[in-house]
Amino acid sequence: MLLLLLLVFGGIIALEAPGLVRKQMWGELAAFGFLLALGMALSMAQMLDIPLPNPTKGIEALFKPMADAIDKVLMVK
Amino acid sequence: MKFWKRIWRSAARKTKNDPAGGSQPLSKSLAVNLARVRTILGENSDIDIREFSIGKRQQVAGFLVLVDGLVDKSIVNDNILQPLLTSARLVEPDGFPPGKRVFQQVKESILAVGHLEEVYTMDEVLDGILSGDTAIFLDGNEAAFIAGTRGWESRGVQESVVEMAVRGPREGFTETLRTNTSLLRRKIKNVNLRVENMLVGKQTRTTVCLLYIKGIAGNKVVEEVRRRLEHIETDAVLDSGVLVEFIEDAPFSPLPTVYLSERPDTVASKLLEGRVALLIEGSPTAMTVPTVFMEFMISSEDYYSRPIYATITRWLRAISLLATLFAPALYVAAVTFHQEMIPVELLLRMAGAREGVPFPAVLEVLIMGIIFEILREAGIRMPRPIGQAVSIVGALILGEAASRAGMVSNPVIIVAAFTGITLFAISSPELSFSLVAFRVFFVFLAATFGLFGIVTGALFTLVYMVSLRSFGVPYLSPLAPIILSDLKDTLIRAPWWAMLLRPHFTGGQNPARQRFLLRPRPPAKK
Amino acid sequence: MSKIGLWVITFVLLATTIAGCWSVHELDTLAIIMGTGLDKAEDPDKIRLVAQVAVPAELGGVPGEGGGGGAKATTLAITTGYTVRDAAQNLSRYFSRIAYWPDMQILVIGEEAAREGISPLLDFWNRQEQPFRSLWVMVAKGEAKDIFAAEDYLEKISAVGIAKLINESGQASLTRKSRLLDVTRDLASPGVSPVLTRIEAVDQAEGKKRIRVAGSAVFRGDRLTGWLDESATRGLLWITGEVQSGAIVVQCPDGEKRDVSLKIRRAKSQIIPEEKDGRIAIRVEIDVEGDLGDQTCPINLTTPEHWRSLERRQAAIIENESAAALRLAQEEFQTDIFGFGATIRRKFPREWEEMEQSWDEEGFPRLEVTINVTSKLRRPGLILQPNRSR
Amino acid sequence: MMENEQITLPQLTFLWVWGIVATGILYFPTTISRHVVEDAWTVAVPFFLAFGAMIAWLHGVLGTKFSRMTLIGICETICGKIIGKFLGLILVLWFLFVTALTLRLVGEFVVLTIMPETPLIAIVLLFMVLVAYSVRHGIEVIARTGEILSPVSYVAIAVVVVLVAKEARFENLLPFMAQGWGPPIRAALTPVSFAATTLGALMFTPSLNRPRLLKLSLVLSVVVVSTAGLMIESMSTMVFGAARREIMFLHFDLIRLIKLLNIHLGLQSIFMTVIICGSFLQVSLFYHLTVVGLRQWLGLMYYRPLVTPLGVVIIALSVLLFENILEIVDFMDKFLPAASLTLQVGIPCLLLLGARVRRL
Repeated sequence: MLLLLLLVFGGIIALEAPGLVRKQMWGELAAFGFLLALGMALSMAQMLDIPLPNPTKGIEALFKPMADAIDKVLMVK
Repeated sequence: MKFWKRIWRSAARKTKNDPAGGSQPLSKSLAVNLARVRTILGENSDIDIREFSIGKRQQVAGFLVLVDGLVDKSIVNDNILQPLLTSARLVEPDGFPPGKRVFQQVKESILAVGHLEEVYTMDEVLDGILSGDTAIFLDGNEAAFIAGTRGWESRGVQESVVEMAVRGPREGFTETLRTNTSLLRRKIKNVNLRVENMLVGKQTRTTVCLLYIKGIAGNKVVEEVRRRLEHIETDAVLDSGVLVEFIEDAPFSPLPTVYLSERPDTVASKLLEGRVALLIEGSPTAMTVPTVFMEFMISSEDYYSRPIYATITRWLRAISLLATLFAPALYVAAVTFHQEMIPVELLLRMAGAREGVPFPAVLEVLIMGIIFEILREAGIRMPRPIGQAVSIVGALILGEAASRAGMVSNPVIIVAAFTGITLFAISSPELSFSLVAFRVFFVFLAATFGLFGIVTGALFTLVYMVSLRSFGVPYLSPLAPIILSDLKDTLIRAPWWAMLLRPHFTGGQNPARQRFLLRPRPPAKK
Repeated sequence: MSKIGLWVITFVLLATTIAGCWSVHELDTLAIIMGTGLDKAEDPDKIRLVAQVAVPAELGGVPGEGGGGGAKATTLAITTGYTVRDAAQNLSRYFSRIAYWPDMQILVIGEEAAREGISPLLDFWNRQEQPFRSLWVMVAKGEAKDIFAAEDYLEKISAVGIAKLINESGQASLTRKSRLLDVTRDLASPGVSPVLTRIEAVDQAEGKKRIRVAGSAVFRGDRLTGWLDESATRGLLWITGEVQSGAIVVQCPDGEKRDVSLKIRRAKSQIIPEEKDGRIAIRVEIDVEGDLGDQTCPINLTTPEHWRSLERRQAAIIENESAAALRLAQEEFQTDIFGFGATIRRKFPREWEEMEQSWDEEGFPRLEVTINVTSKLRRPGLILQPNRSR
Repeated sequence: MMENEQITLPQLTFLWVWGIVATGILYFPTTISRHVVEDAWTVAVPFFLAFGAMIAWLHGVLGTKFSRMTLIGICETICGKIIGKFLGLILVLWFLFVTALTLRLVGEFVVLTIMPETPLIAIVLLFMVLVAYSVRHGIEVIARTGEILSPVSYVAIAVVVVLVAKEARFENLLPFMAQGWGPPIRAALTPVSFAATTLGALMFTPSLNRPRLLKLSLVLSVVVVSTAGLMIESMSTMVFGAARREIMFLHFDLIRLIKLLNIHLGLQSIFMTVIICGSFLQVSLFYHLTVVGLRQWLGLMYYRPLVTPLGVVIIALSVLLFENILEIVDFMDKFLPAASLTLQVGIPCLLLLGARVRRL
């Protein structure tokens, strides 16, 4: 499975990177690399069952006061 | 990429054949010209070089060159050789001093052919004679005549075998370019119908005719077609199928992006819609561009039969299209994933039929599909009497016996036969055969992801089709982007008097097709 | 542009490699279940599940071979489990094939199991992703197992026969047609109690067991409390306006003991909650249209007096039937099978809130219900009077 | 520099209809049932319509005011480099989140209803390859695909509603407003928070062929959605009555009821097809917004190279975001409105205010 994942990432790099290098789009290449690394890290972590911080929990914590306020205003239990 | 290009270039340099100074201008001396013609044309048995001399005292030497079999012998004998050898003697002796005047004289009062032009390079001479014209050289001139003497044995105008129709004209294109252009000229008697000739193919020098109606066809498209034709540098273009591959927008596309037709009426209507037609010498198939997907779903007959009937047939074709694409895939998905799609009674029957069949449903469908395609191919390539036997034997043996032996289940045979039949209900052969690839694609997806796979596969195909363009025109127009006025000629066929506008993308710069309110009405009662 | 090839390859590769055919079930790996019965098992905590499974090889395939031949088209499997799901899972102890539920036609619940509550038995079917909601749900007199032992007259698969039977007798207003959807909806709605079809297996000629539709089963909450016979069932249907067709037999107006049957053409009802002396009462307006079906008395019924008297008799029968059903529900079962509570809730939501707590115990039994029947006869059929008439 | 693309206003409208409602058809009835049963239809018409249209109008105003630039550009113009960048980043991340959320919603639906034994990741992966393919082709292709799919899908949904009408009982809609105004408004917030994603349309205002009509187009899509919602919500209540509280995918369940000519005819497959087509457009749309926004934010020339790696991130996120479907419904019901309204209504309001103050 891990091998397959690496294969996929290898495929993506092989597909995209040469074109970027040829056209000398270094900025794009950097962004591409960064995003791909991020994606790779995330998916690897998931595959290896490494716990990751969940963005949903963050959003929930951040907006909890507001959500509660809405419920209060509209008088829903 | 670069590497391959370099290799190709060096190879191309080596094999570049120079036709012995073909592009050089002609010489003033007859002997030099004759020698050059001889070296270039060499020892061809079908090349005739006839030397002669004209004038009262036969003071002017000359020769003519022609390709036997391409020329109309009677024109050459009666209208060229006869006047040159006999009538030329009647001209005043001083009418024939060597030099320019002879040339003028011969052109003006001796050669009795309709098409006559002066050419100045050996290339033009060769192009001329190889197309069936006769080249006439006279001493002391750096020009030669090309006299129109084309005429060869050819097939008469017959009905197209590929595109049959019940209603509508019975004529189809032939292999003769001139006949073909004349067929179109006869339909569109308008000076704005432009016919441009181009020569394509380094070895074959095939004439390609570019036709369009000036004022309706977009200049950009015409320019683009011309550019793409000029771009071609290849040995041979033997048929329109070859040319298509050189000018297509999406060369790897399984879908055809150039419309092919053998029917002059179809091509004429395309021209009137503002499209550009290409005719190629030696091929009875004309190409029209830009092409949209909908054209393949439409048969020329639709325009000649009653609108409602035409609409119904178009719907039938659309249904056949969907059926031939999705039926096997849906069968696989339904049988292996979503049995609840099948009504109970049928499900029980199908379960009974599948009982004891050794292969999974996917394999069954694929095998039957392949067998069907093989049968079709065998039926086409075989001589007609055998072909029929092939299909009967194939259908009987494979269908009946296989199911009796329990190798495939009955429903699969039905599905395979159904997809096969629906494939033929689509009017365009190009499209219908390219659909087979999609069908297999969908079957694979159905076998792995069921209905979800089919839907994603269909969306994939749809996105691909939407992204295609043919000479700048979106392939799925007028459905996406929606052009309301063009919808009158898609899944419905509006009456002729209601189709007021030409297609937006091809005839957009001169949209009005006809006057408004042409609908026939009974005379008003006073 | 030529990248399309790459995309397609990715697509197909992905599809074929990652999807190791998880949800694939070839048809010949399925055991198609046509009907299910649920009973209480010997172990009081357990449920006994009876599944009628179709034997596809006996049901078609190549025509002319097999089919008939005396072999049975279905087979029964009986398992037990703590929940329906558990019992269903246990089927794989008996079958080499995967149980396939979506084409199930009927769900029969045994009497005893129904008395202990049907909600836990229905949960499984509602939770599945397949189309179950138009499944017929019914209560069997005795055990559900016995139902599947009976044979249908025509259908090879008795479950299919029962499904058709219920549809037919429901049409004739002999029972309450109850689909899973209706039952779930009634169970979820405050102020309505479900009523289900009731069937039983009876001995018929040649020593064979046959299925008979026998009135309806009345529930209180989700527990079975009693039965309604055919006429009380029709009384219920009159009030809820579900009568579709059927025959009413009335006495001939000539005073002798002869019968006239009337064909029900159309019936509708309106349940109107009203405030009456500070209390909420219900008025039921039943509107019936009928035709003259046949007559056994030799008089001319098409005279205006006789015609009107027939209409009155029709109304009286309907009133009696509805009143009987009402009495049964209010006094004997104390459960609101008519949905009066729900109509009150719609019109008087605030008052309902107070009544809701003790509706079945107090509110409904004491509810004042008036039934008004408007009865019309439209046509005498194609003859006006019998040829022996005076 | 935008890639030279042009989309027309009908196309934009179609796109946003799906952008708001594609997965919503499945999940909105569920979240709505948490608060109201009989009055569910009022959620669609007065409340969703009013709030949604107001928000769409607000976004339209902002968009037409700065029709030459994208949302990121607007942020930077109004708030200056640093704050603008910060706001831009928040918006890009928000749309990244929304993309992952919608992707997850589709995946959950497919797993729950038609492919119960297939792992979510397989479904999401296949779907994402498809979406990435279309996003690489650009907004124009997505818009055109939407144009061709939308009429078919509308007809399919309408047919379903008509076919199920036989089961409908009008009295299930009563009593009217027994719980007062609070619950329906509260229930409307989830759909409204999806309607608020019209903010994303500002990511590609420069490629509109007539940017002046942006407002109209966005409001129109909200109107279309609300009419569809009215049909679906009222029909679900009329058919299921109080039982709708218990049901996960109400609309899907409606279709399970239809028995035409006494067979099931595979109508649920048709419905599923419509949902997948619609959510394909929705995910493509949000994905495209995110990619284009990110390109803007990074100041790059082309967005195409960003598509595949971002796709990987989105797939990973969509799996990571929620543990189970209950969390999803809970989140959509409670926290999504708060977050969405703060970000997608609060920020544009601030921007408009800033523009007024700085006299831009």
